[in-house]
Amino acid sequence: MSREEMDALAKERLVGIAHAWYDQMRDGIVPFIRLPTRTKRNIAYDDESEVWKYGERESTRAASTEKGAVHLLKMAYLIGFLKQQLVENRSSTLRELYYISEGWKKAKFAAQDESNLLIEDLEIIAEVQREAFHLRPEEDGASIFGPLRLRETTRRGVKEMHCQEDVGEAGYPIPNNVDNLEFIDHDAKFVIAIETGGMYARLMENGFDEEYGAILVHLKGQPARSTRRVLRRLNDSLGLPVVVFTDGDPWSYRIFASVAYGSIKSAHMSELLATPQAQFIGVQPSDISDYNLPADHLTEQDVSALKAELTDPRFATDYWRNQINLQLEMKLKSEQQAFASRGLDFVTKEYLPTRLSEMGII
Amino acid sequence: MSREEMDALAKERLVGIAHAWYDQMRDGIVPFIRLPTRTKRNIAYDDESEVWKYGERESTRAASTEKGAVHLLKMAYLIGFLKQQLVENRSSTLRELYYISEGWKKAKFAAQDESNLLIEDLEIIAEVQREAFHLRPEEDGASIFGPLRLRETTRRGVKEMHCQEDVGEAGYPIPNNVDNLEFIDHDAKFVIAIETGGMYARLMENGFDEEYGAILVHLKGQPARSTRRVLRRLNDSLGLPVVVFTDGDPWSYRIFASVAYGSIKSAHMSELLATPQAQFIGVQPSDISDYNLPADHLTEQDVSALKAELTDPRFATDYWRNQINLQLEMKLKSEQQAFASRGLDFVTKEYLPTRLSEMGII
Amino acid sequence: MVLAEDLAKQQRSISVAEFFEKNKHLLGFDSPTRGIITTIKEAVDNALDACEEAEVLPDIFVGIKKVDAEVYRITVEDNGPGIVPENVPLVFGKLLYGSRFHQIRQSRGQQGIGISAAVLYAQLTTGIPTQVVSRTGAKARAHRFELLIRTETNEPEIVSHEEIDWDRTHGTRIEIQFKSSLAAKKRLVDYLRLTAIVNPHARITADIDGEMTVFERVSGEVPPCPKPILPHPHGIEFGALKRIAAANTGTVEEFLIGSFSKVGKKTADEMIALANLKPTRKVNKLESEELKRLLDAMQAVKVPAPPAQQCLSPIGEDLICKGLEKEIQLDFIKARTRPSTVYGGHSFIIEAAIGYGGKVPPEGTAQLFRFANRVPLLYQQGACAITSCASQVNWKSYGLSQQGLPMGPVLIMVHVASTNVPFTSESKDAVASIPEIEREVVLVLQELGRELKTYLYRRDKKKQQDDRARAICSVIPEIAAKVSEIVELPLVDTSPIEGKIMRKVVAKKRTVDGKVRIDVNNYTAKEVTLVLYNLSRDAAEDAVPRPDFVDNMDGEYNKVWRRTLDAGEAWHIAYTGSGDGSVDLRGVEDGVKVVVDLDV
Amino acid sequence: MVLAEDLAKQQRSISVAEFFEKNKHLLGFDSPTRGIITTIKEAVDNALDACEEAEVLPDIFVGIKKVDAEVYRITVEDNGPGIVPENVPLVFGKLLYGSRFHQIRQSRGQQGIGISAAVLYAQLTTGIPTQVVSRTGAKARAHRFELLIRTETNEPEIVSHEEIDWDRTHGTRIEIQFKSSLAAKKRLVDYLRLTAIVNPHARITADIDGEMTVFERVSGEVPPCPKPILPHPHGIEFGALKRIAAANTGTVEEFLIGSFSKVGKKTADEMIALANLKPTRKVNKLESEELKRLLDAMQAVKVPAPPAQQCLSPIGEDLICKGLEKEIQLDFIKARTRPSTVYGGHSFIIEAAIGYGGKVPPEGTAQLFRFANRVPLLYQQGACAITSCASQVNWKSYGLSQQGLPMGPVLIMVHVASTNVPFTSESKDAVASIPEIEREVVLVLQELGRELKTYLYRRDKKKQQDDRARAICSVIPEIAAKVSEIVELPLVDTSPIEGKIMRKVVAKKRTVDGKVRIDVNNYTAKEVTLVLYNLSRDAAEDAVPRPDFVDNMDGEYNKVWRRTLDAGEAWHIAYTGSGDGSVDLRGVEDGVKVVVDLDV
Repeated sequence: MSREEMDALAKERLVGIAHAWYDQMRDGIVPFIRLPTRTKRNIAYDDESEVWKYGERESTRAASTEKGAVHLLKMAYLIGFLKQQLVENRSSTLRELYYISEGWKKAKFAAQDESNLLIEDLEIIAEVQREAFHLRPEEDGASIFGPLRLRETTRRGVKEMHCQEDVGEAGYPIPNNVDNLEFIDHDAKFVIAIETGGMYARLMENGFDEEYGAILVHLKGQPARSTRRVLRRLNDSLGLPVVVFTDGDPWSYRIFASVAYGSIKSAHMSELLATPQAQFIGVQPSDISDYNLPADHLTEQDVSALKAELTDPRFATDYWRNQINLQLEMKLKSEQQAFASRGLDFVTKEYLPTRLSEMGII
Repeated sequence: MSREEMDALAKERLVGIAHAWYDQMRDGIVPFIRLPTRTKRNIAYDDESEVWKYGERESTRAASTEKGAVHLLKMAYLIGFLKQQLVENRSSTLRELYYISEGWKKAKFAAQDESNLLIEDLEIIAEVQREAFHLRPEEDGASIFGPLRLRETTRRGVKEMHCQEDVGEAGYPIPNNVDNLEFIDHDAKFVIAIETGGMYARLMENGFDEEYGAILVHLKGQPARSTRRVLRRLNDSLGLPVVVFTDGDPWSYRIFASVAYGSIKSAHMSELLATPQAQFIGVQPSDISDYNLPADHLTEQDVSALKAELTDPRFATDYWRNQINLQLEMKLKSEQQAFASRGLDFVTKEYLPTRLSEMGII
Repeated sequence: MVLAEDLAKQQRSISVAEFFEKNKHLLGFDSPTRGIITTIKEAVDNALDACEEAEVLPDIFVGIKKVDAEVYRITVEDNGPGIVPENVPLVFGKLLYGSRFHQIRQSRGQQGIGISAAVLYAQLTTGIPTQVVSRTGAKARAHRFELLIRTETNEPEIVSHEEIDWDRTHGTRIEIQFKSSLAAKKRLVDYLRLTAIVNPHARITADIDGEMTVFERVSGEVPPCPKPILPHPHGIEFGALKRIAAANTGTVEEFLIGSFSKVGKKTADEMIALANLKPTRKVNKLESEELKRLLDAMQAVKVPAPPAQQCLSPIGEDLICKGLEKEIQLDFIKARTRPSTVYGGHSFIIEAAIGYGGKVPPEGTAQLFRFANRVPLLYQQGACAITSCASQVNWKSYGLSQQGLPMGPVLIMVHVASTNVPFTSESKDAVASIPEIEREVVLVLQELGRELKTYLYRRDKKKQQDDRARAICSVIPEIAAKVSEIVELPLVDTSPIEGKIMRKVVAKKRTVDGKVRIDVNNYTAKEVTLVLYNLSRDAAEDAVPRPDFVDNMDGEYNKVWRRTLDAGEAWHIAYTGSGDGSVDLRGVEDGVKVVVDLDV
Repeated sequence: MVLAEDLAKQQRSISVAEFFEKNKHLLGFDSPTRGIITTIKEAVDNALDACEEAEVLPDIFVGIKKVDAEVYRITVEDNGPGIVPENVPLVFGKLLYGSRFHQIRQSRGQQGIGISAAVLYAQLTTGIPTQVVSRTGAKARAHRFELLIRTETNEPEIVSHEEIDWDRTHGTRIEIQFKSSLAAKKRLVDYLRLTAIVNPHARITADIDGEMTVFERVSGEVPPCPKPILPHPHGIEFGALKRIAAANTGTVEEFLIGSFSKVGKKTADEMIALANLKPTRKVNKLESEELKRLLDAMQAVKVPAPPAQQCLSPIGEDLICKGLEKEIQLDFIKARTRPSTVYGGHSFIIEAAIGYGGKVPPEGTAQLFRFANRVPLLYQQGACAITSCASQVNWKSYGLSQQGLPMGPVLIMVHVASTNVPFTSESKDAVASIPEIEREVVLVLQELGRELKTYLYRRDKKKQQDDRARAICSVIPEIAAKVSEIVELPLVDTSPIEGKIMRKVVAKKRTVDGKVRIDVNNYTAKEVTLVLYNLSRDAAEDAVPRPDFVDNMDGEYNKVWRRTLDAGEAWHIAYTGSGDGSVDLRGVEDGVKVVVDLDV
C-alpha cells in the first residue's frame, strides 16, 4: 500500500469511529465503544495465523457515567487531532501528543499513560497501527548488520543501502516506521536476533555474518515494535528462518516470547508483529550446566517470573516446561556473554554452529 | 595516529606499567601504583585546556596488604590479557572481560564494577583511552543527522557516508570507537545536541537541519563517551559551535555539564571528551515561566540534585546560579517536548531561532 | 545463731498509707503531670456515682488553678447528696474506705482509695490540708473540713471543722493543692469531653487556669442507679467461697439459695447432688475438700444469667447518639445496645455507635472511643480488646477500606458496662481479651457496619445519579460538538438521549458569554407543575420569561418562576448575568427530578 | 434528702488483703504464667537478703512441680538464719509486714508484701494453705506451719503448727501451691541465671518439673550486709519531715543533728539560720509554714553525700567478671565499679561490665543485662534509662558499629545499687531517667568502651600483621610470575621484599602437585634455634631432611624438626603428601615469627 493510500485508510477509519457515535447520538443512544479485554486470560492462539490474539471477551465503554463520557470525549478530541495531522501530513510523538492535549480543557490527558492507552484503543478499533496515524514512538529502533540490501523512503527522498557495505560498525538503524522500508535483495541463510550489544559486536567482530550467511539484528533489550515488524517481514517476505539469542533468564525468555508470539499489550497487532516461526537458540538453562557457564543465583523476582511463565499459555510446550523446571531446580541464570569464560571465539566457533545444526538451520 | 601506531603505543604503555613493578620487586620494593583521587573535591578547572581535570590529590595502592596485593595481581592479569588482545588484534566488551577473568583464580573479578574501575585506573596510568586497548562499551552510541560527510574505517573496509543523503530516517549511528572516524566535509553552521528522540525527530521532520544548517546529534540521555568525543571533534576540528538542548530539570543539566565540562568519573579524559565551548540552549527554568510551559512539580530528589549543583564547581557561574535559584523558587520542571503545547512548529519556528540569535549563533 | 532473734526485732507492720505514700505510682501519681488527671478523674467519678445514687442531674464544676510555680489547686464541686459530717474525714482521709468495694454492680469508682490518695499526695508534696465542704440537704448547714492523713495509722487527721453557709443545698466540694504541671492539658480536655459524651445527663463546667469550657447536658433524665446483686455461682473464686461459707450459719441448701443470684431450690439441689453432699449439712462445717467439690458443682450446673437490668446501667442508643452529636458533627450516626450477657458469672452489656463523615478527619484510620462503665479509656488503645475486635471486623464488606481499623471519616464508640470490667492491668486503660466480651463487641460492630453500609449505599447511589446526570447533560453535548465537527455534519441534537435515559424532569443551568440559560425539560410521561428557584447575584432584569417573584436578600436575588409542563415539554429561561449561585426545583418528587448546574 | 444517711450506712473500711485479692495484678499475679516467676523472685530475694544479713553463703533450692492439670507447687528453701516461730505467721500470713520497709539501705525486697501475696494467691485459687518450715539454729528444732490469711482483717490464720526434725541446721523452706502454667519457663531460667551472675556467692539449685540445673557459686565470701543509715537532708519530702518532726521531742538543732545523715552542728546551724528559726525551738512545736522554710533550708545547704560504703553493697569488679564468665564464654571481659554518688539524697553506685566475642551472638545489637540492687530486670528494656544511656554512648569511637545499642558480639551489664532505686513503674522493670544516674552509667560505659577499644585495636593489629604476611608471602610471588611473563624477563625473586618487610623468621608451607614444601627464612639479624612442628595426615616418609621426631596420633603425624639458622639463612623441607594439617614454629618469640600456610 502506498503512503497516500495508507493515510487515506487511516483517516477513513478514524472518521468512521466518530461517525458511529454521531449515528448513535442521532438515534438517542448514549454513545459507546466496544473493545476486547486486554488481560492475559483473554489471549488465545489463532491457528490460522499461528499467533496469539485477543479472545472473545469484550468490555464496553459508554458515556453513561461522567468518567465514561469524559473518556469518549478525550477519544473524540484525539480522533479530531489525528485526522487533522493526516490531512496536513504532519507527525508527532506520543509525548508531544500528551502536551498538545493541554488545550483540550475537559479532554486533557491526566498523564502520558492515559494517552498511550487511548492510542492503543484506537489501533484496535480502527484496525491500523499507530504509525498509520503518523505517531512516532520514543523508543529506540534497533540495528541490522548482514548481507541485506534495502530501500527506505524518507522525508528527504528514497535511500538504498546494503547492511554490510554501506554502513558503519554500528550497522543500519531501523527507522520508526517500517512501512517505509523495502527489502531489495539478500544473500543470507538465516536471521539471528541478539539481545545485547556486546554479543552483537562479538558476532560482527568474529565475522559470523559472513561465515554463516547470517543477518544480525540487535534487539536492544525488549524489542520495539519496529524491530519486531522487521523480524516478521524478514521471515515472511524473504522466507528466512529467525533464531533468537538472549541471556538465560526469565526476562530474556519474555523477549523471545514477544518476538515469537506477540505481547499481551499488542495482541491486536500480533499478525503484524509476531514471528511464529522464530526459534529460541539460547542461552538455554541446560547450557548453563552443559557448558558450566559462570552463573548468578536466581533472585526471588526471577523465581516468580519463571513460575508465572509456567502458567503463561505462550510457554505451554514441553520444551519450555522442561527448561524452566530445570532452571528452577538449578536456581541459576547466565548471560550470553558468559560464553566468554571459555574464550572469545567459543560462541561463534562452537556454541552457535552446534545449536544451529541441531535446529536444522545450517 | 594510524591504527597500528595506536596499538603499538597502547601495548608499550601497558608493558611499561608491568615493567615498573618488575623493577620495584627486583629492588626489594613492595610493588605499588599511584593514582589521582577520583572525587568531586579533586577536580579542578584547567585554564589551558579549559576543561575540568583531576587535581593534585593522589592515592597509592601497594601490595603491602592482602587486599592491595590482590588488586595489583588483578591489574597484572588484566595487563597480560590486554597485551595479548592487542598482539592478536582482537577486541572484547567490558562484560566479556569480566567473564574472561573466570579462569584467573585469585585474580578473578568479584563483580563487573571491579573490572570497570580497574580499566579506568589503567586508562589513567597508561594515559590512553580504553578504546586503545580494544575494549568496547556496552552502551549505545547516539545518532547524527545533518549536512556532514564522513569516513569510517571498519573491519570490513572503509565506508564514506553523508549524514543526510546516505542514511535512513534514524540518521547515522555513531560507532563505539570514534578514532576510526574522519570528517571529510560539511555544510553546517552549528551543532545541536538533543536529549530526547522525540525532539530529534521533531527537528528532522520540521527540516530544521536544512533551514538553519544544523547538525543534529541525538544524545540518548546521558551521552556515551563516543558521543561526547564526536561533539568535541565537531567543535574542535570543524570549528562548529555546539549547543545542547535538554529537558529543564537537574538531571538534564548534568547531561549538559558532562558534554561541556566532562564528568568526575572520566576527568582524566576531559581533554578528549569535554567540549568547553558548548553552550546550553534550553529548556531554561526561565523558559518555563516565559512561555508558560506545562510543568511538573519538583520532587525531593530534584530539589536535592539542584542544591548539589549549586555546590558543584562546574555550575559556579552567574548564569547557572540564577537559573537554578529561579527553578528552586518556582518548584517546577518542564520537558523539551512541552513546547508542543504551543503547537508542533513552535520549537523550530520560534523558540530555537530566538535563542540561537540571542546566543549569537545565527 | 541468735540472729533470727535480732532480725525479728526489726520486723513490724506497715500501714497501708505508708505503703502507698512510697508507691504512689500504683495509684496514678507517678508523675506530677498525671497527678492532675488522676485526681480529677477520681473526683468526677465519685461525683457522678453519688449523683446517680441520689437521682439528681449532675452539675459538676472542675477547676484547676496555678497558685505557685509548681503548685496547682484542683477543685471539684458537685450537686450530689453530700456526705454526712461524721463520714467526711473517713471518705477523704483514710485509704481503703468506701461503699462500693463489696458491691456487685456497675459503678465508676470502687476501691475507696483514689481520692484519699490525692489527699495523701497533697500532704506529701505541699503539706497543705485538703478542704472539703459538704452539705446533705436544705435543712442542714454545710460542714467544712481541713483534712490530713496520719500515714503511720492510715487514719484521718481533722485539722479544722466548722459549720458554714453554702449556696448549694446539697453537694460536695473538694479542694486539693499539690505539685503538678499542666503539660497534659489536651488529654485532660479529651477526658472531660469523652466523659460528657457517655454521661449525657451531666453538665460539666471546667475552668482550666482561667479558660472556661462547658459541656452541656443533652438529657434531663437521671439514669437509674444500678442496684447491687448477690454473687453469681459462676463468678466466684475458691477463696471467696470459703470466706462467705465460713460466715454462714445455714445449711448448704440455704446457703446456696440465700447467698447467690439466680439459685433456687432446684438449682441448689442439683449442685449439692453433683458435689455429693448432704443438703442439710451446715455450710460452715464443710471441709476444704468438700467446698472444692461444691465449687466445681456450682460452676458445672447451668444457672441463668444474673439480673443485669438491675445491676447495670447502659447509656442507651438514643442518648449515645445525642452525646456524640453534641460534641462531634457527623453526617451519619447509629448506636446499638446489645442485650446483657455473662462471662465467668459477671454480667455485662456492650453498647456501640458508629459515626461517619461530618467533621471526622477523612484521612487515616477511624477514631475509636473506648469506655468502661461510663469512664473513658485514654491510654493503651493498642492493647485493648475493643481495638482488636474493631480491627477483626471485616469492614471491607461494609464498603470501607481497612488497615486493621477501618479507614476514612469513621468514628467508632464502644462502651463496656459490667459488674466487673476485666482490665489488662492496674492502670485500667485497656479491656482484657475475654471471648464472651469480644464476641459481643464484634457482633454489635457488625450490626452497625450493616447500617453504615446501607447509608453509604444510598449516598453512593445518589452520587451515581448525579454523576450520570452530569455525564449526560454536560459531557455528551461536548462529544456531540466534537464528533459533528469531525464528520463535518450539522451539530447532532442530544436531547433525545437526555429524555430516554433520564425519564425525569431535568433542569440545566449553563452560562456562556455572560448569558445565563436555564433549560427545563419534562421527560416524564405526566404533566408537572413546578416552581423554579434561582438564587444568585444577578438581578436578571432582562429575564425572559420574567420571574413570577423576585426577592433581594443581602445583594442576592432569589428569582422564582412557576410553570406547568406537559409530558415531554421543554421550556427555558434566559437572562444576562454571571451565572453564579444555585438552582432548585420544587413541586417535583425527589425521585423524578434532576438539577444540573453546568457552571460548577 | 436523707440519702446521704443511707449512703453513709454502706461505707466501711476495706482490709488491705481484700484490696490486693481484688487487685492481684498490682503485685505481679495478673496472669497464672507470671505468678510463678513473681513468687520465685520474691522468695529468692528474701532468701538472699536473709543470708546476707546472717553472713552465710546462700545455698538456695528452687523447685517447681506440676501436681495437677493447672496446679503447680513452688518450693524455695534456703540456709538463712531462719525466722523465730512467733514471727513466721506474720511474715507469711500478713500483707505489709516486714523489716526493711523503713530502713534506708540497699536491699532486694522491701515492702513485706511479695511473699504474703503469693500465699494469698494460693488460697484464692486452690485454697491450699502454704507450708513453712523454719529453723533458727542447731540448738532449736524446726517449726512447721500451715498458713492462710484472713482476708477481712489481713491477719494470719494458723491452720497447723508443729515442731519437727529437719536436716538443715538453720534456714527456711516455703511450699506454695497455686494455679499456674510453665509457659514462661525460658524467662524463669534466664531470671535464675542472671540472679546467679550478680550474686556470685550464691549456689542456686533449680528443679523445674524434674529438670535439674545448678548455678554454682564462684566466690566463697559473703558480701558485707548493708547497714541502715539515717535519711539524708536532701532526700526527704515534706510529708515525711513533718511526721518525724512531730514525733521528736528535741530542739530544732538536736533534731537536725540526730535524725539525719551527715548533719553536724555547723551544718544544722547553717540550716536553722537560713530558715530563720531559733535553734532552741522545740521541733514538734513548729508551724507548718516554719517546717516548710526548714525543708527549703535543708535542701539549700550543702551536705556531704550519705555514707555509701555502709548502706550499699556493690558486687565488685572481680566478682562481676567471674560471674559473667561462668555463665557466658567470652574472649574479652572488663568490669568497673564507680565511686558512690548521690541523687536527691539517695546514695547509689553504678557498676558495669563489657564482654566481647566468645559465644555472644555476632549478629544484631549487643546483649544488655540490667540489674538493680542485685535483682535482674527482665521486662521493658526499651523504657529503661540504662538502655537509653547505653544507646547514647558513641560506640563508634570505640570501634563498634551502632544502631542505638552497639552492634556485634557485645555484652553489656549494668548494675544500679541504691538505697532507693528509682523505677519507672510499679512493676520494677525499668530504671527511671535520673540525670545523676544517667551520667554515671554513661561514664562507666565510656570507661569500658575505651578498654574494649584497646582490646580491639590489639586484635586488629594482629590481624593486620597476618594479612600483610599473606600478601607478601602468597600474593606478591604471583604478581611477580605474571609481571615477569608480561615483560618477558626471567622470574623476579621476591625474597628480598619478604626479608625487608618482615625482618622476622618466616615459615611458609605450600603444596604443589602432591609435593609439600616448607620454607623457613631467618630474616632477622640474629641466629635463631627453632623447632618446626608439622601436624598432618602425611607420614612424610620421603621427607628431606628427615624429621628429628615423628609421632603418630590417631592417623595424624606430628613431625618435628630442630634447626639453628644464622641471620639471613634460608632452609626448607620437602616431602610427598596432600599438604593438609598445620605448621607451627617454636623457640622464636611471637613478635618476630610469621607462619603462613599457603594451602589454606
